[in-house]
Amino acid sequence: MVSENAYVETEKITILSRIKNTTLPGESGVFAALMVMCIIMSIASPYFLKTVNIFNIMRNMSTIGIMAIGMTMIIVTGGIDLSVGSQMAVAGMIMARMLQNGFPIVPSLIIGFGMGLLTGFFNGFMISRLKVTPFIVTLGMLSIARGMTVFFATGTKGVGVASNITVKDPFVNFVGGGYIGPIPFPVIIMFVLVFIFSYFLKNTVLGRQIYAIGSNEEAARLTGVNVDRVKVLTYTFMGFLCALSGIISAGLLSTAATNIGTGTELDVVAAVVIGGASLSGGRGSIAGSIIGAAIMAVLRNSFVLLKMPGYMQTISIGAIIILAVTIDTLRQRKQ
Amino acid sequence: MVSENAYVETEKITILSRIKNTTLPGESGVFAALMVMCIIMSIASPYFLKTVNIFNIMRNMSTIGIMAIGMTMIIVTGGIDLSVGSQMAVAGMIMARMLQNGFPIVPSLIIGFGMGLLTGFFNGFMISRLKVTPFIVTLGMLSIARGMTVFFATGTKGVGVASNITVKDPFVNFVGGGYIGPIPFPVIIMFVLVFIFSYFLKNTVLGRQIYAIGSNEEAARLTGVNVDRVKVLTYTFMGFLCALSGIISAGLLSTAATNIGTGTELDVVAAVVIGGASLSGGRGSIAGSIIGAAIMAVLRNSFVLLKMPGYMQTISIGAIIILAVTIDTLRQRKQ
Amino acid sequence: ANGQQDKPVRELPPGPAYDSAIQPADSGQVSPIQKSETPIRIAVLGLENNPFWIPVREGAIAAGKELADYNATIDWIVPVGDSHTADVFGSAIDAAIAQEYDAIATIAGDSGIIPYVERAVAAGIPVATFNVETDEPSSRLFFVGADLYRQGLAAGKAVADHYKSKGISNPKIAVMTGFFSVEGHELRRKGFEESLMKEIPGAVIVGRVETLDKDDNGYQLASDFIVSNPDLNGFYSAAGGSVGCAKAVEDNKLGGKVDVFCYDFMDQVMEYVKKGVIVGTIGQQPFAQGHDPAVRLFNYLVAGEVPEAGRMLTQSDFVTKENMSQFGDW
Amino acid sequence: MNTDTEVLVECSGVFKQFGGLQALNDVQLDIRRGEVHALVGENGAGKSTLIKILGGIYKRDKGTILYQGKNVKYESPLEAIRDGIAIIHQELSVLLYMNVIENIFMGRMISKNGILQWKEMEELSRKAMDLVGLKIDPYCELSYLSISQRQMIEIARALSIDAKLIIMDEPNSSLSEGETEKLFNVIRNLVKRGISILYVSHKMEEVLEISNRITVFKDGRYSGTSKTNEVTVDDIIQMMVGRELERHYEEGLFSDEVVLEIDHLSGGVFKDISFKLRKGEILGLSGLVGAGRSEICRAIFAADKHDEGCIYLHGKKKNFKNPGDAIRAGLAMVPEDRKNLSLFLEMPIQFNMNMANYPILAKRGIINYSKAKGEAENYIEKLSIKLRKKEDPVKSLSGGNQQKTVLSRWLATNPDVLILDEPTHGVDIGAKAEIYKLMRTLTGQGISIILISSELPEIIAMSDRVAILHEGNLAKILNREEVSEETIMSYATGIRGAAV
Ligand SMILES: Nc1ncnc2c1ncn2[C@@H]1O[C@H](COP(=O)(O)OP(=O)(O)OP(=O)(O)O)[C@@H](O)[C@H]1O
Ligand SMILES: Nc1ncnc2c1ncn2[C@@H]1O[C@H](COP(=O)(O)OP(=O)(O)OP(=O)(O)O)[C@@H](O)[C@H]1O
Ligand SMILES: [Mg+2]
Ligand SMILES: [Mg+2]
Repeated sequence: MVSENAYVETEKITILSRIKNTTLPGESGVFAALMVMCIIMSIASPYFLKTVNIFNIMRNMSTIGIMAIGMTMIIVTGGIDLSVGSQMAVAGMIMARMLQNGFPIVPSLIIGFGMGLLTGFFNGFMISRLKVTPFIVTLGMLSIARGMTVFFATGTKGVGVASNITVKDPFVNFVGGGYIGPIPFPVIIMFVLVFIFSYFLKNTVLGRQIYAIGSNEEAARLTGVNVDRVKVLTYTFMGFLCALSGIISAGLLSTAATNIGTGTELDVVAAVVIGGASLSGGRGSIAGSIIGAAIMAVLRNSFVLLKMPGYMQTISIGAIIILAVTIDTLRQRKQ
Repeated sequence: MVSENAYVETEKITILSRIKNTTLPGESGVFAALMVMCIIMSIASPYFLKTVNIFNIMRNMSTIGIMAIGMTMIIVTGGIDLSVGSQMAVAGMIMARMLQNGFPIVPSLIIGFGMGLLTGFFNGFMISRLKVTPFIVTLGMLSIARGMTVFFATGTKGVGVASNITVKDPFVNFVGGGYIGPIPFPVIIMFVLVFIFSYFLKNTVLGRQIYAIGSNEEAARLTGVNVDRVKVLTYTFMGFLCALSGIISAGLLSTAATNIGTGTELDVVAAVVIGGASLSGGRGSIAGSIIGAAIMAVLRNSFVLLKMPGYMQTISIGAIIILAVTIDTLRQRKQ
Repeated sequence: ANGQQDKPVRELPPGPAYDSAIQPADSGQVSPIQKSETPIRIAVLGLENNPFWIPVREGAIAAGKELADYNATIDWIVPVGDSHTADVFGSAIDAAIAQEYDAIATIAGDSGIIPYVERAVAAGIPVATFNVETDEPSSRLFFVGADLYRQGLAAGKAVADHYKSKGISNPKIAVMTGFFSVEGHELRRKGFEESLMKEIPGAVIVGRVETLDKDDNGYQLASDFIVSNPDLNGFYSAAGGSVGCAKAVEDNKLGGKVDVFCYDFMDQVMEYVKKGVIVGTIGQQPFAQGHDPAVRLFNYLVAGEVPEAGRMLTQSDFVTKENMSQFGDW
Repeated sequence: MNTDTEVLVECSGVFKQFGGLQALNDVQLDIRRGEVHALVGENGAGKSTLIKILGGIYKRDKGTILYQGKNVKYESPLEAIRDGIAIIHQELSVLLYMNVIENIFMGRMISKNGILQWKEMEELSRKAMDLVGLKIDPYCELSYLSISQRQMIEIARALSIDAKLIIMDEPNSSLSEGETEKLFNVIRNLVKRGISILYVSHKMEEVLEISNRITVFKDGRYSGTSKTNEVTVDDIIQMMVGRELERHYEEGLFSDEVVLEIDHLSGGVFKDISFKLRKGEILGLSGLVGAGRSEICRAIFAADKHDEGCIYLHGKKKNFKNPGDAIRAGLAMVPEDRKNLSLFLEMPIQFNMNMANYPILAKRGIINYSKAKGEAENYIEKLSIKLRKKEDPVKSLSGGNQQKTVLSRWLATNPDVLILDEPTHGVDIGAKAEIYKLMRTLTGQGISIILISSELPEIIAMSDRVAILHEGNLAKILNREEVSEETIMSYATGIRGAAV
């Protein structure tokens, strides 16, 4: 028998660890990192805490944040999507081209989202049915969708040359660049999606199945999870979010640019991993990923506010990403 | 008690698996893909099979091929290195800066390689000792080393802006741009390294430990493999190969450019994965990775030879990467 | 609702006609008119990712020194990210608005920056663009820089003249661009191809490839073109990678036979101009691009002086071995 | 040599804490030279923890460990191996994509001038495998071997180390009787050469057969050491659980109603298998290693595809496309490889328990967590699963408790047919009794069970009928009255009834 005393002690410890657990297990570390950065910045620059600046930061992270929602799910299943930037570009571009060619807004939007769903579905299909490794499928799609973006942008101004397409549709411009009160509309979209899908991941069967697949794919299958179907769904959903981001970006900038989203895949994956997800699957949360995206957005903003020389920005963005995750890793190991 | 009969049957199964193992398990499929591409190309263009063209292709793939050697080892351990392009750049740049500042070739080379070893060691240290996930560490290093490249390139022309540095050292120029007979020197370097390290991976203690770590890190630790040390070594060696590639590139172009190697990480990882390595570790071979690099080099070559329109180039590079790996995956599943 | 300012909005005269263009005589030498009573802060948002920007930054810093005596400070700010895309520069403009700069000069690499420019102007902050801006109009006050499409036209004309003078009526040219997905690169390429075909209808373009702005790719692709087109006459390089291209021509001992045409005055480029491998490179007065926007913005703020035209174009000098000494000591 | 008194290892006052859980609380253990020392205790008693401390895998919080008279504190497994301590771990820890030689020699591969000596290692591997009676191509990748073969390789590895102390943590959990007997012969030979063995097992008969002395742990504490020849099974159980266990198996009461019918099923290694499972019946599946028992069950559950034959459930022909279909139709399967096929190691215990049942616990896709929690708590109590809190990752549980977690996952789905592949694998004697009792309760409720087990006593005690497989063929189905160890073995080895 364990002595009474020991019981009491155990109880104390578990309550402590329970508190830790309920308040964002993986996320609290990076959240602290974000807070530290914000505090430092608000001391270093009088402009940092201005409402405009805060909302600017949020708007600047909104497309990355929206895509990070889907990327979190994909990474939790143990996959990866390197094609998000290109998917975003091609969806925005095809919508813009439709509008430019005189189609009304609704069919243009349908085709734009349809393109995202299609590229996402293609990724999911190749990965789940043909069992091609996600890295390769989506790396290929990174190229394919970019090529398609250029294709759709070609010929609008002279033969054989791609050019950005101006987007002047009031609805699209509002979605990307509008405000509700002082809050930029894309920020509202992002937060709504974050809440819905955080709830979804925690409280629905499908959400739990996503974690099961990432934790042990074979065990999930033997537990009755239709692994292929769930994977197709997550990649297709990712495509949808990319299309949304592409449309937001086209609305905000009033332009569908051929090079929008280049390199974004690393930003989105970084946000998710900084937020505590494991690339081998089974671990990650949308809240964490949004914090990760926020860290990078604050960093970018502060470089401009602090007028840092170019190479120092590049060095410090790398150093701070490593630092944030290192502190978090050490903290988790201690527990 | 197990009957004699059962023994015989087991022996049969295992001999089958042995045959699969020794005849290039992952490589034969992608090798076939490469051959098919070469055959198509030699029919489509009379220039493809010309000796100059073949050696051009090989020279073009040499830096990617050299880095793929180290990347294969890293991926086999279950890791990844996203910083190879930046490591390559910073090593080449610091060497060029030393030469420009009047240092003799030997110390300049030492500093160049030293820089590669240092960045690689930093990656390995953070990953193995502090257990930070390789994706984040090397993503951070991608930024840090690029920033350092710009830093070392800064100030040679007065005010604080980076400029490419001209490299006019005969030794470096020979390493990057020289020939032995009709064969470009970097191609010779690549093949020598490929042979040495293929042998190394198959026939040395350290080589097998690399596979053991990727196969089951915990089991490897329990059998007495010094996992941390092996990991530090592979990442440090990767840094060395990056430095070599950086020096080759500076020699070939007679210039250390600040943007050299940008985006190269995806090319190198793609070569290794096309070559049959698994990103979850334990599987991969240098021969396969070189074939993967060759596939991409032939593809790029064919764009010029076949006069493909711009967006088709981008689309087809993606499509062919997916196709090559899909065929290989289906072939392996059939077996 | 956004961009509220604590300071009162300044009364400013209207700008010049948007599309009017001139090549000003005082390009690179424009000077401040009068001292400001209140301190003035001007943000110049530039890049430092390749050597092209060296003289641009020199220009901005020179402007800062000149204006220091006139109660103004110039901040040269490099936004995060290696590219002149809208998301990078847009957020930098937003940050500059938040920091209450009196005026902003920015690169306007693609039309996505326009809404940010509008926001700044709405907040009473005049904006000048430099280096690049796209066709799409905005409320910016003026632009200093080259017109990329015209630069392309100029290149086509120069290349055509070159081959005409050599007596080649059907030159075979390989076209290298930086990215198919960068509009500025495409504009140059478009201008080049249009004017080349107009000037020499027999010209043949043997292929169009992208270098991703990297010299190693330039080298590789040039080598491939040389192999597969034994009768190649020249390369047109619209963006980065020109040095690699020239090196490949040199290594194949084709200098003088295969001619390279490209842009800007980087050291390595000028070396190949000297050697005759690069037959000509087209400049765009980078110093003026860094210097003039800040000074002209200052003059506008203190004296209400409005630039003569919406597009203050820098000169697209065609620099060859023969005339290079006029443009600097290389 | 006075092997009786010379002490090789002496642990005293060892403490170890994981988070809030005191896994070891002032335990002691001494092992003499040339003895087989058994270490027993319930699941989670701390046996594996002490072993890992001995092997340099965990660091102790407090306490001394004298090894050959020196106080040792290993920092890594390698140091322990170099000191002559070889461990066969409870959880299989093989290098799946590497060959037999590498699995045996990893960590101490033989090389000359840095070049591996494959020939030499091949020979030594063959010798090591000979010791355990394995005959496998040394260049065969381990992923091609069955679990039991993999376990034999692990034993061979430990034997090939020139060890003074070999620690076996449930070394025969995936082995058949014949192989276990072979292992015991190996152990006897080792002991003769003065090597000490620390043997952990939940099988009391074995412990009594092979050991010289027995140490018992209970709840992380030391509860005593005795000479084997001075104690009975009941004494040990008394020390382990602190109460007498009722150990009688009830006769099943099953109806004639056929629930599941397998008709001429072929695929993988098994050929032309037909049998019927009746309502409330326990059908034992017996056979030697690799006879194809697991494969048949995987085929029924649609985890693998089969080539020919049909499956009827409640008289209706079923064509399950995937395990999900099978589950919805009322099947459940506890697979044999807990770590790879069952557990979501990093996920909470409750998640592991609820996973199969989420579709039922949910309304329009949204999970009713209070119901899920209630269900989990119910089974934690029913199967007396020892845990700290159910939000902990399941990997923090001891092996036996992990097995109970998996069991409760499937019981929660209320299946008609429950397939149990080695269900008491690594489960302690008390829990085993509970599982047996539970199985009987389930059959009482009309659930039918297919039980695969390599433990003959278990098969004999629990099965209403026993189907015996020989090399993929169904050799015989015995009724309860006909069942005995001898008859089963004679069919399983093909001595009898080979003509099919
Ligand atoms: N890495 C760990 N983290 C947290 N708790 C652990 C860890 N390893 C073991 N434990 C806990 O320590 C206790 C002792 O576990 P141990 O594995 O030593 O038991 P055991 O006696 O080997 O049981 P079994 O017979 O089931 O294998 C258990 O309650 C277990 O949950
Ligand atoms: N992945 C595999 N590749 C090749 N052969 C395999 C594989 N898995 C199992 N086998 C072989 O198939 C045969 C049947 O295995 P199965 O697991 O069904 O046997 P079993 O009767 O359950 O025995 P046990 O589980 O005790 O090993 C074995 O001979 C095994 O070696
Ligand atoms: Mg144990
Ligand atoms: Mg089995």
